[in-house]
Amino acid sequence: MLLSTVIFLPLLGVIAIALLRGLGASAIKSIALAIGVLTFVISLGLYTGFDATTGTFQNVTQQAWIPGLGISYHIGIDGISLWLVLLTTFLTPICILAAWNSVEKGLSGFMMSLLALETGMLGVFCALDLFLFFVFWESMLIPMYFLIGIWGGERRIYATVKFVLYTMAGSALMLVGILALYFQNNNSFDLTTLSGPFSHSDLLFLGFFIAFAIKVPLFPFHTWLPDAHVEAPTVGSVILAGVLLKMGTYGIIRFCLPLFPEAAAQFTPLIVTLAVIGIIYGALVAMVQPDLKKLVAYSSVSHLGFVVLGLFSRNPAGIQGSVLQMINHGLSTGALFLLVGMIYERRHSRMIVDFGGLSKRMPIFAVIFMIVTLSSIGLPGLNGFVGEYMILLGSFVEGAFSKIHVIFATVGVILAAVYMLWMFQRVMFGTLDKTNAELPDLNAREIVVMLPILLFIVWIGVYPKPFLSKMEKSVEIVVTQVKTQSAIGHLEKRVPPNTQFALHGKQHEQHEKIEKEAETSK
Amino acid sequence: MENLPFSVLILSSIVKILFIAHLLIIGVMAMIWAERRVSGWMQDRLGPNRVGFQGILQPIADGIKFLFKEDLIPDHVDKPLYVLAPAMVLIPALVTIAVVPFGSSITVLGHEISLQVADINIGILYILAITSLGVYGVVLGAWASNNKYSLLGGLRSSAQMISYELTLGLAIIGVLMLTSSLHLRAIAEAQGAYPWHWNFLIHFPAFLAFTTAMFAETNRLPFDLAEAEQELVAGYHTEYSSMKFAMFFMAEYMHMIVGSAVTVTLFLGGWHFFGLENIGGPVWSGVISFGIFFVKTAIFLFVFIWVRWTLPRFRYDQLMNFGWKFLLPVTLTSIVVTGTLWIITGSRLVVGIGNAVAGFIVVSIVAGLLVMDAPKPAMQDSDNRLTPTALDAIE
Amino acid sequence: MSLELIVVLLIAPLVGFLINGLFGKWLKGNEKLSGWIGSVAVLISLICSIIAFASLQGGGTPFDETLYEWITGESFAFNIGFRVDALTTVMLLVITGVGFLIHVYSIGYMHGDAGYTRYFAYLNLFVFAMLILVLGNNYLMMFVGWEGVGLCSYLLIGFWYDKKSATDAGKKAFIVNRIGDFGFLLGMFTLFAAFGTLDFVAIFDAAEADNFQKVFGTSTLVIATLLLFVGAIGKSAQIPLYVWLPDAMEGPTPVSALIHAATMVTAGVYMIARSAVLYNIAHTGEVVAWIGVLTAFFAATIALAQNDIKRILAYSTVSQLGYMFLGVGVGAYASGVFHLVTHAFFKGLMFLTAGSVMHAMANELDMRKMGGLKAKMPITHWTFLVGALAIAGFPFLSGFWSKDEILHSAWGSSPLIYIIGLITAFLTAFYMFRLIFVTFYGESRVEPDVASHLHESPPVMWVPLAILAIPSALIGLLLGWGGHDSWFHHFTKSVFPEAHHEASGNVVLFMVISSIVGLAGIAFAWMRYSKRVPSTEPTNALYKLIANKYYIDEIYNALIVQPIKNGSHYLLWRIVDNGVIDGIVNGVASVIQIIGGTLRRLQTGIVQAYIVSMVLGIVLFLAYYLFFG
Amino acid sequence: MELQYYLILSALLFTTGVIGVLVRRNAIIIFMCIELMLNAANLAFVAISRSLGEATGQVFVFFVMAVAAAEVAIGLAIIVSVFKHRETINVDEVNSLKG
Amino acid sequence: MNAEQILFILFGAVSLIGAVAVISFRHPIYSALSLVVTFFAQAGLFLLLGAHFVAAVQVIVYAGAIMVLFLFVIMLLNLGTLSVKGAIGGKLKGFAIILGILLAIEGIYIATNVLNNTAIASAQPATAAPNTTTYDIGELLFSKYLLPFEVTSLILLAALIGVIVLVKRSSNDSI
Repeated sequence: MLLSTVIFLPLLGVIAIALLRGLGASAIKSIALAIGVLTFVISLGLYTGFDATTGTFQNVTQQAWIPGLGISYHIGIDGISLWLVLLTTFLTPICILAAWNSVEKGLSGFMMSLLALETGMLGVFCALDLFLFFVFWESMLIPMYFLIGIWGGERRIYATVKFVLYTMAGSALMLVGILALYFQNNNSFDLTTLSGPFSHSDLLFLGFFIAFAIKVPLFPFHTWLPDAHVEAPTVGSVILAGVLLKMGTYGIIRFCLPLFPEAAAQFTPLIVTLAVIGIIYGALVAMVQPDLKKLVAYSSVSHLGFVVLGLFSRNPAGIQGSVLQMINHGLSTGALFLLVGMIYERRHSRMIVDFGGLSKRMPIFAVIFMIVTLSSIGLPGLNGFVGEYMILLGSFVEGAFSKIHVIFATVGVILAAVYMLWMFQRVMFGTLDKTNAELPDLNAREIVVMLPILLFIVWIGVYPKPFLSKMEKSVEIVVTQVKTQSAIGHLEKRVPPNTQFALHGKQHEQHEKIEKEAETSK
Repeated sequence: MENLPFSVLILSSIVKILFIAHLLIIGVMAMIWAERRVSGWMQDRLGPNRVGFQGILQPIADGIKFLFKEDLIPDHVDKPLYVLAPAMVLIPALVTIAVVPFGSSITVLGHEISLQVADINIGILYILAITSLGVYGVVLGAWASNNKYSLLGGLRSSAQMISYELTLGLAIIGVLMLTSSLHLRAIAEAQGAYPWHWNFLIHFPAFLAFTTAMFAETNRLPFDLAEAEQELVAGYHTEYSSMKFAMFFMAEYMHMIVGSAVTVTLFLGGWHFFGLENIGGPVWSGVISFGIFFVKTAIFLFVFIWVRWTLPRFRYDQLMNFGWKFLLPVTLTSIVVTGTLWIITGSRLVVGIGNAVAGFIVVSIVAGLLVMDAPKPAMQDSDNRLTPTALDAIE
Repeated sequence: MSLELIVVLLIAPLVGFLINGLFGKWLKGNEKLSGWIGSVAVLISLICSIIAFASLQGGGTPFDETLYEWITGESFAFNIGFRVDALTTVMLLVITGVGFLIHVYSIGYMHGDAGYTRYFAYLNLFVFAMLILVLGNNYLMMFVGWEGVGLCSYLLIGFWYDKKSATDAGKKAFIVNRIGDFGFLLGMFTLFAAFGTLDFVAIFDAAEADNFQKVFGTSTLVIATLLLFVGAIGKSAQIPLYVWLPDAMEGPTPVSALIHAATMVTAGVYMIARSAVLYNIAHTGEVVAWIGVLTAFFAATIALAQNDIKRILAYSTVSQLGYMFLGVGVGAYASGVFHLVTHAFFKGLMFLTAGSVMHAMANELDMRKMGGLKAKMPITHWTFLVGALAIAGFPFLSGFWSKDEILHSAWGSSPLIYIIGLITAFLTAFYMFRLIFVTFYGESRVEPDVASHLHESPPVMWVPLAILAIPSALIGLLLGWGGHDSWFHHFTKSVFPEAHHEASGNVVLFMVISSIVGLAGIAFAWMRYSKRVPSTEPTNALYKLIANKYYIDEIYNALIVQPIKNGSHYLLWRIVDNGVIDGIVNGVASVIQIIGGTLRRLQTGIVQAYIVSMVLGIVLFLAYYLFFG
Repeated sequence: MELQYYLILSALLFTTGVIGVLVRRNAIIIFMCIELMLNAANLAFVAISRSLGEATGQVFVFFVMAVAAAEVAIGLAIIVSVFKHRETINVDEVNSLKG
Repeated sequence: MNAEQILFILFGAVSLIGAVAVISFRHPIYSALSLVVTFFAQAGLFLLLGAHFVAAVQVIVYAGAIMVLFLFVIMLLNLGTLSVKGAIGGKLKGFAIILGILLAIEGIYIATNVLNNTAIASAQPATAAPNTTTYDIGELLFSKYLLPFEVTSLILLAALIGVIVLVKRSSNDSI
């Protein structure tokens, strides 16, 4: 019930705004903000009520929806979706506050889109029914379409269409996959009852994976992202980078890995190679971008490459790191977009060459920008490091793929410093241009927008345990699902044992036990 | 009643049809006379009083004149429709009466014969269906005349009739709910002998709405915009003369009579009056009940004439406003209130009071809203339109 | 020693940072206060360090405790934990001691700068990060500090951010360091893969017991140590990643003294000394030693032809760091660390005196425009002379002891290394005294308007100089008397394993040789520069090559930086991204458009045509099902 | 009366409607023909309802009528609009959707 | 041949003739009137089938409302003055008629041959079934088909709003 409240409260806000939009701009904004904050506060109840000792779904609600087709309203969260839900509810009020003065036309529509988007995103993270998942997945496209298409920049139509078409292409494949699963699962869309092995699992895996890879976006499906980001309004970018991209990685961890472990194992080399290419490629291309938003967009490609890498390491450290990195990326890239938006509002330009020496004029901005930049680079003590470190460690130590991949991925860490610092230098340092000499520093509202994000950036960096401990058991379940299946696969394929190096005590036993079971079951 | 032998059935039906049809024709003539006389009385003048006693034969004289006048068909008209139109007006008016029970029943030669031509179980729907056809004659006649005034009159008339038909239909829903029948005889019988049981008290707002809509359906003052002399010469029948015109004319009066009869049946207790209809045994009770019915109808017809000389003609927008903004809400409210209260209390008294109160409230609200909605200035040219859309379309 | 002590030690600079950083706005009007807050914070750390040091005296057991769990999971646990042993306390004393003096010095040096509080905030943050680096009881903690000091270095080099060269230098420092960190990270991963932990003690114990996963077969530890060394190369500015350090002189001079001479750059040495066990087992010390000695020589040659005081000192630092690596590489860990300590003092001293000169000369750094400063700035001159003598290996001054120990150990490892080291020692003495003679002696070449302001620095600056001069001169004698049997060796004995190569030969003989070489260098410099003006330098090709630092920066730029930049821009972005991928996407779109364009001719716009086809369809379907289905 | 006669009648009426839709050009008449088709369907509904002895078919007739009413209202409004803009309701001439 | 059959033939013939007239008359007014005739004949057929309520509603809705609307529009647009030449035709005329005939054949085939094998045909004693009353329809409408009923009301509402919007707009940008 709590979960449903969280999911649908924003929708209530949409209705409220629709009904009360005659009250004027400030009323609309206040309602939206109130709803956003309220949703976040309620969603904190999910955190406090979350039982970290088990990794199963909690706060589950299941109600028949279209029983004739085996569709139910089935929602719940585990340690993985918990964080994404919280990230969503956390970022939305921030976005509302950030958009306080920047929307000139159609304010009520903007706020309604934003809130509707929140419902869609929350639904995606909570849905335990494939059909419901798909409904939310698609429904969230619509408000995003509006956000970019109406309140976007000059080439917004091109960007929107590209964004929607890319996503739709992916979702079409996913829909096929969902239907195939439906028929293999006794005509039920219920995720919790799904259990493999499925026939044609490799095709199904690809169907799901491509949909998610487009959303992530994984190289070479990423070209919609820079366009969408550049044309989207600030808030749109924040949501896009902060939450929407996570839906791809979330989909991988929720569907691709546990449902098709064998196929996942089979495709791991390819996918990981793409991820690593994405990491380096994104970083290199980000380096030479003249546009701040594009730069951040390409940096997202790079960062999300890390996440995918961690996911396909298929071990607890890597996956936990990936989940944490999803949150981190949401925070730091979201913050970057907010900051870019803030100077855009002042200067109406996002071109790096138009800036320089801003730190003299805007010291508070500079400090915040610095911290966020460093978080994005992955400086220890800030959040980015913890996630990246765990991903790389997990992939390296007992990853399911060669160490060469990890070595190249680590090069991405160097490149991150290159492009971020270069950008920072060009924007913040140097001589102050005349045109920028009068830019005001951040006002109280903007500082309030940024402070919570900074808090979490530091918190996760210094003391990530609360975050890790809640997701630990759920990640373990995913890993077990992956391992169980692929262990059997390994057994059949007689893979030489040295590919499974570095299994530590307990896990090693577990592994053996699984193999034994597999043998006896034969 | 049901088990009449076939021959008796046929025979009695023929008799009834002849009786009622003639009664109707005679009634029309009587009405024509009465109207002119009453008009005269109301306007403090004499009216026709030369032909026969007090001019009572005046309608016959008029009829003869119409019959013998040349049957003129203008060149520019669409001939088939031009000829057909008067009939299409007259026939619906004529056949409506078939389902109206004009008395209880009469026992002749041991056979109990109900005083009703056709006793069908969806009588009220029949009436609505036939009533809705009346507009065809008007519209087609207007169009066939190929005359601007006629066409405008026809359009006005059709718009008006469609609008008020809605009210007409909705107003009786309450009655139907309480009676649980579409059967006219059942409705009449359900009301019982005493006026305080009659539907017009229980459904007072609906009754008023129904009556008003009935006025509109007959195209009579104050709803005679389709033939408003000052604006449209004579409206849809401008091009008609002689017997064809007479048919239009008769149809209007028949509408009045039938409408009154239906009103009496639905709302005014039909042939009931303090149990008078039951005295006098099987034969006479039938006659008396018919008499009661006849008198009630006549009184109601007098109201028609009375209203005609009391109220001025509506402006077109007023007409539409009145229909859509007053009558419709009132009837809809009446339905809701009736249904709700009937289900909850099952008491006719409560339903009656509730209806009255609700009707009053609705009227007040709507009136308030209309007053607030900036009263229109005195009639201007732009107000003299069919409907805003219609005229735009024609331009 | 208790956890509380360590926490206070660690937190004090952080508190200083927070006060200066967050409330800097309100401290602006009162810059002295801000400076003293920073200094006191470090002083507290210094006091704590001394307490910690004292408690280790007389065979106290090393302190090793966990503060809290940081990144933990089922199969891994990384904690915030501290280890304080002899090596740590030595580092602590150097960091907090030199750090404190430099803080005090900065109060005067930075006087009137717009970013005064920011400066102290950064400096305190640096001390905090450096303390984490040396206090950590595992590699991850070390890495945290490692990155932290890198950040502070970046911030402080680019402290005057409106100067493009400064921010460029800061960026370069950070990125080059990152390349090193890349190695460090991978080294850490390898270690974790092998040992399942990153705790020093656990790793060393397991390594000694040969009880670990052979991730890369028998060469596991070799790979791990070499990767770690890559980190050290980056941080400690060795070949080929030394290029950032000379540029780093763009920062304020005290920063150069603290970070780029005394502490941060020695982190690599500390790391190898800390991992001595691993290097011993893996036998990778030789690589370290060779890189070290080559760097030492290479940097020294560059220093010969520079005219910028701070750059000379920078290359000298690189060179001396090479010595330290040479030391730890040949297994003389204690000697390497000892050189680290002495170098911290005398090089810190020299940088500060250079700062003093700059202060007086209105930020002039080119020594060709100086000369004869001795008269105007006696204290500066004398203290600098002490430092220069120390580095030149003048007998019984501190550099003499530490350098000699290293060279002595090198002989045991490889005579070739020894010889190169010896040549480097000669070069060191030569370029240092070239600096002294050109700057402080001879006739003044100072420009007149600067000359009128020429003055000795205020006490807040020269007092630290004087204080620093004392240990620079004497610390070698105090701690290093007795060569390999000195107090320092005994104190750090518990930390380091036995070296492979026993130093052989007569210690005294080596000392004599070193002294002679050092004195020869001084003499040679005196001959060449006591009279001559440096503008009449030779202009042959070799000199040009050296003066231009072997064109290394240019080569890097041409071979690495530009290709990456242009490749990213033109190949990756313009061609691959916009051309190929978007081309495919748009191509698919246009194909569909063409198909649609063809098909749309079917759309006649006439409703009935559509309906006819619809009805035709119905008829055919029905026919099929009724008659053929 | 046998069911099939009603159905045949219904089929014939429907076909008449179809032909009308196909051959007439006046949008209003096309509309009328659609009404005709709907009515043919209604006839089939009622006939089958009668034959099965239950009222469901008539309920559907009710729905069909409601939809037809809605459709006519909208359709005629569109026709009026079209006429105002293009001075014709000849479907051959209203071909803005031509590809 | 009993009365019912006679009436069936009568009403059927009228409705068919009316239908053909709809598509044959060149002038829309006559088409509309023919359609009204067809509707009446159908109402008669409904009565024959014992569906009194539907018959009445058929007249009220189709004849009384829908066709009046048609007439209204025809007059409003005053299509009489428009050319009625070529009102029937186009290139597809012949083809369309052939198609129609094929469709009719198929329909008749279904009615005569196919339905014999279905449940409808097996429930043959058609005339034996009692007349369905208004009550029955109401009962079904408000229980089993409540949701469709409500949806229908929504459709009507939507149509209402749609018409208002259409008309409102065109009255604003009057040409």
